[in-house]
Formats: sequence, structure tokens, C-alpha cells
Amino acid sequence: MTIAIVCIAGVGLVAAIVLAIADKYLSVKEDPRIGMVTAALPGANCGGCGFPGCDGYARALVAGTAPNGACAAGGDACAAEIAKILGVEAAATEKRVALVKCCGTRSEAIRVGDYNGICDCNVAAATAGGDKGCTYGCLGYGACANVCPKNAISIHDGLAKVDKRLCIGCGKCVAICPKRLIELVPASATIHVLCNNPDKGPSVRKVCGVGCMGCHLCEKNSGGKEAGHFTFQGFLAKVNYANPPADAQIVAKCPAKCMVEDAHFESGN
Amino acid sequence: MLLVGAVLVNNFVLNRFLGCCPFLGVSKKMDTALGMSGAVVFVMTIAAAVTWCIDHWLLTPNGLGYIHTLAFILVIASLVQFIDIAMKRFLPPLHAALGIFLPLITTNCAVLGAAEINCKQGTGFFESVFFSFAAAIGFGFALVLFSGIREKLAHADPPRCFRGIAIALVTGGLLSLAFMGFSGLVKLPY
Amino acid sequence: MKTVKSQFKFKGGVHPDYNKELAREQPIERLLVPAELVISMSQHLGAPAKCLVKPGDFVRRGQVVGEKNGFISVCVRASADGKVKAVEKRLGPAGGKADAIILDTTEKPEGEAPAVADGPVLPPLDWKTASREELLKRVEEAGICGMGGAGFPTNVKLNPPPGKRCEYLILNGAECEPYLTADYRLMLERAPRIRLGVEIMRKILGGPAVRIAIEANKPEAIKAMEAAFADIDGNVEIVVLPVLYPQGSEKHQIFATVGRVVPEPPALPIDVGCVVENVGTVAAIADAVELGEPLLDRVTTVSGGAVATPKNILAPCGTKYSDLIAFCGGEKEPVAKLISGGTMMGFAVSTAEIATTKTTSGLLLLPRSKVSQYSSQPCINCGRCVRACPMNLNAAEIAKAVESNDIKAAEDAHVMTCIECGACSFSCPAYRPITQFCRRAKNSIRARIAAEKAKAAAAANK
Amino acid sequence: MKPKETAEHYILSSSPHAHSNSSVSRIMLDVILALLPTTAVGVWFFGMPAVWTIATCVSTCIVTEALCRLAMKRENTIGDLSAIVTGLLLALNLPAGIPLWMAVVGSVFAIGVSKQVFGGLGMNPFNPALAARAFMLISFTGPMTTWLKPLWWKTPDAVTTATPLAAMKGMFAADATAHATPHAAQNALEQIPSLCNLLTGNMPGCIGEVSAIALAIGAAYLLWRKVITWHIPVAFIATVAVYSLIAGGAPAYAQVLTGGVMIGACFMATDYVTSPTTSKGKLIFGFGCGLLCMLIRQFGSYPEGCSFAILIMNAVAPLINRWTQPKPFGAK
Repeated sequence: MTIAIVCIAGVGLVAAIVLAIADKYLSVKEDPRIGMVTAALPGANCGGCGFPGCDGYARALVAGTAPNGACAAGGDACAAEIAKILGVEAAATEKRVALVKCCGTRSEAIRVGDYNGICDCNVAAATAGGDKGCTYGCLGYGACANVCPKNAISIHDGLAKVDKRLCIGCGKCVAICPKRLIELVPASATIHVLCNNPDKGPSVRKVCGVGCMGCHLCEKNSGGKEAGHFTFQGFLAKVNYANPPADAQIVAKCPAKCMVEDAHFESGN
Repeated sequence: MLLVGAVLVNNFVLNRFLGCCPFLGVSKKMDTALGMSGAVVFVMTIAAAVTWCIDHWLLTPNGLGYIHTLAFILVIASLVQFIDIAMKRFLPPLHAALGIFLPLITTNCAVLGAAEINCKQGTGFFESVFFSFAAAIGFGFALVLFSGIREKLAHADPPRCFRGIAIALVTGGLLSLAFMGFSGLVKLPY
Repeated sequence: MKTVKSQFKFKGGVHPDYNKELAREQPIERLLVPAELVISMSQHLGAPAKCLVKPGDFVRRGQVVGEKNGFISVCVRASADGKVKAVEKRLGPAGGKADAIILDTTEKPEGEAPAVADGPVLPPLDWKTASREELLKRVEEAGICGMGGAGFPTNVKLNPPPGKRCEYLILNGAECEPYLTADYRLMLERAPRIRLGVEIMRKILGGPAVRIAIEANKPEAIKAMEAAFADIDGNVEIVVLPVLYPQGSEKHQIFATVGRVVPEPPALPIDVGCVVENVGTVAAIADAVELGEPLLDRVTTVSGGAVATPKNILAPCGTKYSDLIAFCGGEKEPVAKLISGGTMMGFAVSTAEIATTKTTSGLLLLPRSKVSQYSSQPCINCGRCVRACPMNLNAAEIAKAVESNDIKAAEDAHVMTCIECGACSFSCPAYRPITQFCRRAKNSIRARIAAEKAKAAAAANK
Repeated sequence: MKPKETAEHYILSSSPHAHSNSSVSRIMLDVILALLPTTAVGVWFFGMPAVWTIATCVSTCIVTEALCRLAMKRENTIGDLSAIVTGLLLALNLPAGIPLWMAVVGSVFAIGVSKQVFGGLGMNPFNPALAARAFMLISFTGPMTTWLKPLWWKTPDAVTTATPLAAMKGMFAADATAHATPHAAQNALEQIPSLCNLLTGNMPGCIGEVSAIALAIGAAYLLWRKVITWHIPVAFIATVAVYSLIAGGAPAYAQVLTGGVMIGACFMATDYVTSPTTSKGKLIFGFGCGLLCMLIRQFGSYPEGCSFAILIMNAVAPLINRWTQPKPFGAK
């Protein structure tokens, strides 16, 4: 028995000494911050940041080649901690979320063709411009939903909808949308214009029952041009998110019915 | 013959069901599977040599055969650590390729299993090392095969309840079924 | 001059039903200028032209209305007299939107006599005395781009970068797309024009050998070209190609005629000393030089099972599809699919309000019975697409990778070499949209490269 | 208010807009047609038990496929005929006299465990019929190796008998010790049916694997219909023949014509889903099948290695595919 204990202890001791020596004389010097950042990260190795594992992201962070805050799993707390380690301020910006600027559901916007092919907006748009009559509107083939790392986007009635609570504002959907109709807006904003068609009223009406006609009523009702709550691009009203309108009454007064209060779909689970 | 026997007939994963954890864990991509196989071959061969020495010169003479499992765990764990550190220092390219797999092997039962089998059979030093090497090759072979299938399965669309590890287990079972065909091909002494 | 059989056969390829008998015997007919033309600024490959007119302006036939905008770009000229009704974004056949001039041809420019329909627009040039630069400039002024489908600016093609020499000028008369007969009719009816075009191009390119590639299923065209080129001097051969789709693809034609292999992108045919031009383009060059006639109209085949009388029509660029269909006597039966171009590489469009461009070689009206639907069945790994692929790609793997959103794997499988000929989808027993998967991968890879470039440029500016 | 839509839309799809009109169900129908001669011969030799086995396997496969799709809430795929092909192939790989409940279990395993679990046709890594056969061979070794004697077999007194394969296995060993016991080798050689019987299938074995001529007719039909290419069958059979020439033992023609080699090479190994796509890959695949098959026949503990060999090569197929990617036209 004693021999056994001695043997095991001996083996353990020898191993420990060898390891200790190895660590001291053989180890490679690395930036100590890499280890600290790795520790601060969740360690899930999910790859959501685009780097091979948390360690890879940590190295990129320390090297300054990756933006802080790309770790969706760790969230703000994690970003703040990393910022502390790296000695830079976490960008103190307001939370921004994606907004799909189209409300032309299947029952409101016309279709002009029977699309037969891959369920992806980019290729659908490359096929005769898409099957939707409005060439600016959401095709509903879910390219944005596919790239969303948080599954915050879902397709309802031919339209993409963003769940505000899940969205982390990474902007991947903004980049992938072939119609360029997704925008990052402040999460606090509640009044939105859900249309992306800058054409004249009559041509909008030909393809969609709820398209913005550029009638400027929203502008008038919210205090006129001087108030600066809206900007116009062609015949399309856009909310000035730097100075958003507060009076929810204008929503009901929109004759085109493309204005809503809190457009963010909430899945309820 | 020993090589064929250990690689095909008594394949560690598919017939002895040793090392199932990395078999399922790192077989999603062919590249990682190759890296893992390399690391296993490397560690298993060295571990066999070291454990044989320990067993033969330290434990057996002292009549301590009954604690060899404990001793081997200790030795293999520290050995892997040591290799990790040494490799990082002297062979950085190899470390970059195998590095992340080394810590995983620390607890790999295939390594321990090979050491156990060796000391149970009481084989000579070179035979032990060679057997471990062959077993590791067999493990790597199964791992690479399996990763090929799993890469193919990545495009498959199984029912939701079977996605991920469940379907991998079913596949592993079928692969093991196929390997049954090799039984009797080589009569091993153990 | 001699006629030889092609000695090189590329791997892969398919045999679709050609259906050329529908319009093959129809002589080219001229369409009178329709009441409204939609002249797109993007009729060619590369940057769209810059629009020079505004609503209310009167324009004359041949007047430059769109200015060349960049190196790879050509000018756009008005195809008829008329008044500009509007300048707006219009959908093109490929699904993209571009500025287009809506021209009302019923209102003629004031105070002047109606223009002669075919009057010279540019001063005619004597190609024998004109310099190479003058000829090149004329090709550019005439707004000529490849009329086979891609629309690559011809003056760029005819002006190889320094250090590269054109050894072979290859005339593409393969017309391997099903249904289309526009090039075939052109070769029959305008063979002397094509010969003249060849001589002009030979001068511009510094006297390369000439190969005229025609598929074996067009014996009359081969005869017509033999007659027209009988007394030409120099190294000129007519190469009879086996009937195999995609024989008309630039890379495969180069291989079939002269046995050279164009390397992977970004290599171009000129890197192996070849320039390939469509026969229509060659005839347009002859017109532009000898007659001073810019590229204002082109021959378009209107065919398919649902059109009353299939025809080959010489129509002004910018003619709406609806006008072409009306000229052919309308629809015989309900149209299930309207295709701009051929069935293998053409674009399905959603409306007949789209207008022709310099590259519209055909307009097909397919009835329901001729339309096959794509499905989402899984791949059964039969390997037919791999055998069919003329670029020797593993199309099945690419499609599967794209299907599971693994664009990287598709890139590793060389998806960027894909020429989108459609042979894979054509041969797939599971009716999978393989070509579309390839297209999707290529789009996202291009988008990623563009984004990386933009990022690098932004970083450089900082 | 929704604006007015035109009643009929054009179909919008990406090019090409033409199709070769081949289809999955047509391919499967071709395979079934190609298997008909073999099935007929099997029924002719083994009588009603064969009919019952085939009927049981095919119907169980269809029902299992339908139930699985129903449980998965997916589109029913009986129409692609692949379940019938699986059922037929499995039945042809079973001895005629097998208890029917075992055939049912095997069919359920084939469709349920080795095909639909992976998501159905096109996704399975192993050939369903072969996986089921291997599963049955291991689970019901006795019944799976009890061969019903065909009509006109030369030992009329017995109902069941051994296959020539068992005899041939002995011959490998016998060959090595031929000098010592020439008598044993002679005995074994007598166990092998005549070439004529080998070709027509008048010998004990699975329902579908006995008649080489019927299988060859089916294979020729598939080649003519361009359903399969020559690579896998030729590589497979050639490897078996060359191996037996080199290793000695039973004559090469006997090795090729007995057991599952013919049906395996022409119908099982050529299964699209589980074999490589490129020509080079197919040659390697066929070679591997032949080699493993003979190794198991000579050294393994099972008399027949064909199904195991193909199963193992099924597992290697993704690797072969990966390393035999075609080189693009114009690539260096």
C-alpha cells in the first residue's frame, strides 16, 4: 500500500516537475491580454463572430483587426469587459435594430409572375426582377432570415418581419437584401414608414394597396416641413430618425396606410 | 498482419467502441478529422512507449499491477500537456495543425485503452508501440471515413428529431455493421 | 479557303430539342417603327450609358442619346425619330433596372422633313484606305457590342491590350440555342456583309487567321458562307462543329476550332490569341463602316409553340415585346412562359412591356406543355450533371453546398468557372435548379469580393 | 385595397427553360424493368416461397416508406418508385425460404433505419437494401444461410443445401495444402456447379443472385438506357476475376458467377446515392468492392463478402468523391 502511494505520488511529482520546467523554459510568450480576452468571452466557440472559435476572435481583438461587440452570445456585458481589458471604450451607441420597410403583404401587393426556383431573394430578384409587381418591395423569400445569426427574422404573409427583442443590429440582413429595403433604426423609435417605393402615387397604386404616394400628409400633420420629422426621396416619405415624430395620431391619418406605430413583430415567446 | 488486424478487424471505434467521444465530436469536418487523427497517432504511439516503461519497470516489479489505470491516467495526462508545450515551442507549424486537438486527447479512452490492452497482453516494447500505432491508424481511418460521411450528411435533411448527434450515431452504427464484414479476416492473439 | 471538320471535342454537353424548324424557313422581315420605343441605357455589358436627353426633347434617328460611360461601355443611339416622353427606370430582361428613354415615334422633330428610314447617319468609310484607328473609332461610335447575348463592347475586344496579339479571329455561327434562327438567316441572306465585316476586322486585328464556326445541322448556312468566302485570300477556314450544346460558348468554340483552352477566369480568349465574334456583330461592323449605319436594329427570332407565325424580324432596338408578338399574329395558345433569348440561357420575363436591346437574339412564347417546372427534390447523386457539364465541374456538389448555405465549399468546387450554360439543370432527373444554385453562389461570391474591395479601399483612405 | 392583378401570370424561373425529360421515377422504373428477368428466373427456380418473399419485401418497403413520410409530415415519395427498388433488391438478396416475418423486419430496417432516418432518397450514406441484408445476416445468421434448393439441383433428396461459396472458401485453404490432400481439393471442385448451371442460375443461393445471364440482360438494359455507366461493374468484376487468378482456389469464372458479385456489381454497387459521381471515382470504387469482397471470401468468417464489401465502400465513397473531383475545363 505504501509503495503504491509512494509510486503514484512519485510519478505525479516527476510529471509535475517536468511540466513546471517545461512551462518555464519552453512556453512561448504571448500577449497576456489574449488569455484575458478569451476568458472574458463566453467560450462557446460558436463561430458566430466569424472567427474560428473564441480564441481566434480574442486574437483578432487584441491584434485590433476585429470590432468589439461581434460576439452575440456574450452580449453587451461581454463587450464592456473586453473593452476594459483592451483599454478602449465600448462604443456607447444606442441600440439599433433592423426594420423591413415594406408592408405589401400578399393580400395588398400584386404578384406579376409565378416564381419557380430557389427560395432566396437574391436569385429571385435576378429572375425578371422578382415576381412582385412593386420592384422595390420585399420579395419574402427570406434571404435576410437566412443570414440572421439570432433567428430574429421570420417570414409572414410574404413579408420579412424583425423581432425587435432578438435583433442585435449586426446589419447582415441590410447587406444581403437585394432590394435594399432593410434599415437599422433606433430601437426606441416607434413610428415608421413601411414603404420603399419612390415612384409617383399612381404607379405605386397600380402594384400595391399600401404603398407611400408621397402626399406629405404625415409631414403636415406633424408640424410641417420646419419640424423636420420627415424627409422625402422622390415620392417616398422617410422618417428622420435623428428627430423622430412623437405624435402617434399621424399614423391613423396616413391615407396610404403604410405608416405604423411600432412595426416590430413580437413573437411572444 | 497486426496492422491490418488493428486497423480493420479490431477497429478501436467500430469494434471495441473506444474513443467514441472524439469520434462523434470532431468528425463534422474532414480537415479537423485529419488533424485529430494525426494527433491521436502521435500521442498514442508515444503514450504506449511511456506507459510500457512505467508498467514494466515501475509497477510490475513492485507488484502494483492493480493501480496501473490510475498511474496511466496521470502519466498520459501530463504527457499530453508536455507534448503540447514542447510542440508549441519547437514545432509551431505542427502545433498549429494539431494543437487544439491535443487537450482533447488527454481524456481520450482510446489512448488509455491501448495502454491497458498492451499491459494486459504483456507484449514486448516494440510490439506494444507498434500495436498502439496501428490502433491509432485504425482510429484515424474510422474517424476520416466517418467525417466523409458526415460531410455528406451535412447536406441531408433528416427529420428534426434525428438532426445532429442522433443521426451521427445511427450512421456510426451502420458503419460498425459494415465493419462486421471484416470479422475473422485476421486472427489476432487477443 | 477550305471547309474542315472540327477535330476537337470538348467533354460534356447535352442535346436539347432544337426546334429550329419553326422559324428556319422564315426570311428576315422588317418591322416598321412602332409607336413607342423603350431605349434602355444598359443594352451592353459594363457600365450603363449616361442619358443625354430629357423629357420633351425631340431626337433624330441615329442621334446619340446615351453617352459611353467608362472603358467597358458603349454609346446608345436613338433607333428612330421621335419625342422623348419620359426618362425612367425600366426593368430589363435580366431583371435589373436601368434608365430608359420612352420615345414617342408618332411625334416627329419639328420643321424638318421626315427622316429617311435607312439614310446614312455617319459618313461612310472606305475600309481599304481608312486607318486601323479610324475603323476602331467607327466601331465604337456605332455603339456596337457583342450581339450573341453577352453584349461585350466590340471595340474593346478588337483592341487587344499591349503585348497580346490576336492570332485567330473566330466567327461564331454555331447558334446552339434551341429555337433561335436569327444568325442562321443572317448567314443565308447577308453572307457578303459578313465577309466584308471579316475583312474589316482582319484589318483592325492585324491580319489574324479566320475560322468560321458553324454547327453541322446548318448545311445551307455552310454553303452560303462557302460561296461568300470562296475567293478570299489568306488563312480562312470554315470549321464544321458537331451538333452539341453549348457549342456556341466562347471557350468551347475556341477549343473546338483551334484546340486551345482558355484558362480559368480572369483569363480571356485574347490570352490564348483568340477573338470570338458573333456573325451578327460582324455584319453590324460592315454596316457601320461601309454604310455609316450604326447599330440601331437587329434580327430577333420570335418563336415557340404559342406564337401564331414564328418569324425572324429586323426590328429597331427598343421595340417592346408586345409589338413583336403582334407582328407575328399574336398568340396561338395561352403563353405560360415568355423568354427573352433562347431556352437554355434566356431570361424569363414577367411582362411583354419589356423592350428589345442590342443583344436580344430571340423572344420565345412557350405554351404550358413545353414548360418544365423545377422542384425541390433531393439530389440522387446520379452524376448526370457532372457528365453534362462542359466546364467539367461537379455541379451536384456545388448545388448541394449552396443549398445548405455553404458558399465557401461551392467556391472551392470552382463555381466561378461556371458559364451558366444550363446543361446541368437540363439533365437533372430530379428537376433541381442547379444552374440557379451556381448563379446564387457566384452572386454572393461577387458581392463578397466587392465588399472586401470596398473595405480595403476605405481602409486605404484612412 | 389590393390593385387588380392579371389573371394569368407567366412562369418566372432561372434558365435553362428546357429539360431532358429524364426523371427519378423513370430511372427507378428502368431499374425495376432490368431486375425483372432476374426476378422471373428466381421465381422459376425457387417457386412460391420466392414469390412470397418478394411480395412481402416490396409491400413492406412501400408501407414503411409511406408511414415514415407521414410521421415526418413530409410529401409522400412512393411515386418515385425507389421504395419498390429497395424492396425488390432486398428480396433478391434473401434466400427464398426465409421466414416472412424476418423479411418484414429487414424491409422495415432498410427503409426506416437506413433511408428515411436520413431524410429519404438521396441522403442515405449506405445502400438500404444492403444495410438491411447485413443487419439480417448478423441477426438471423441461421435462416439467412439456409438455402432452398432450386429445381433440378443435383442433390434431390435434401430440401436445403449449402451454396457453392462455402465450398469455394475451402478451396483457398485446400489450394495451399493441395499436395497434402489432393483428394479434398478434388472434392471441393466437384461442389461447384457446372458453368452452364452457373450461368443459368441452377444452384442454391439468394433468389436474385443465382442467374448470371438474367443479371447480365438487366445490366445491358441499364447500360443501354444510360442509367448506369460501365465503370463500377467492370472494375468490380475484373478485380474479382484477377484476384482469384492470382490467389488460386476456385476458378475465376466460378468466383464471378456465384454469390452476390454479379447482382452486387450491376445493381447494388451502382446505386447512385452511395457511389462516387466521377468516372475515376467509380473505377476506384469498383476496384475496392472487388478487392474487399475477395478478401472476405478468402479470409473472413463469412462465406460471402460482397454485401459487406459494398457497404464498406459506401462508407469510403465520400472520401473517393472528395479526392477525385473533376478538374475544370481550363484549370491548371
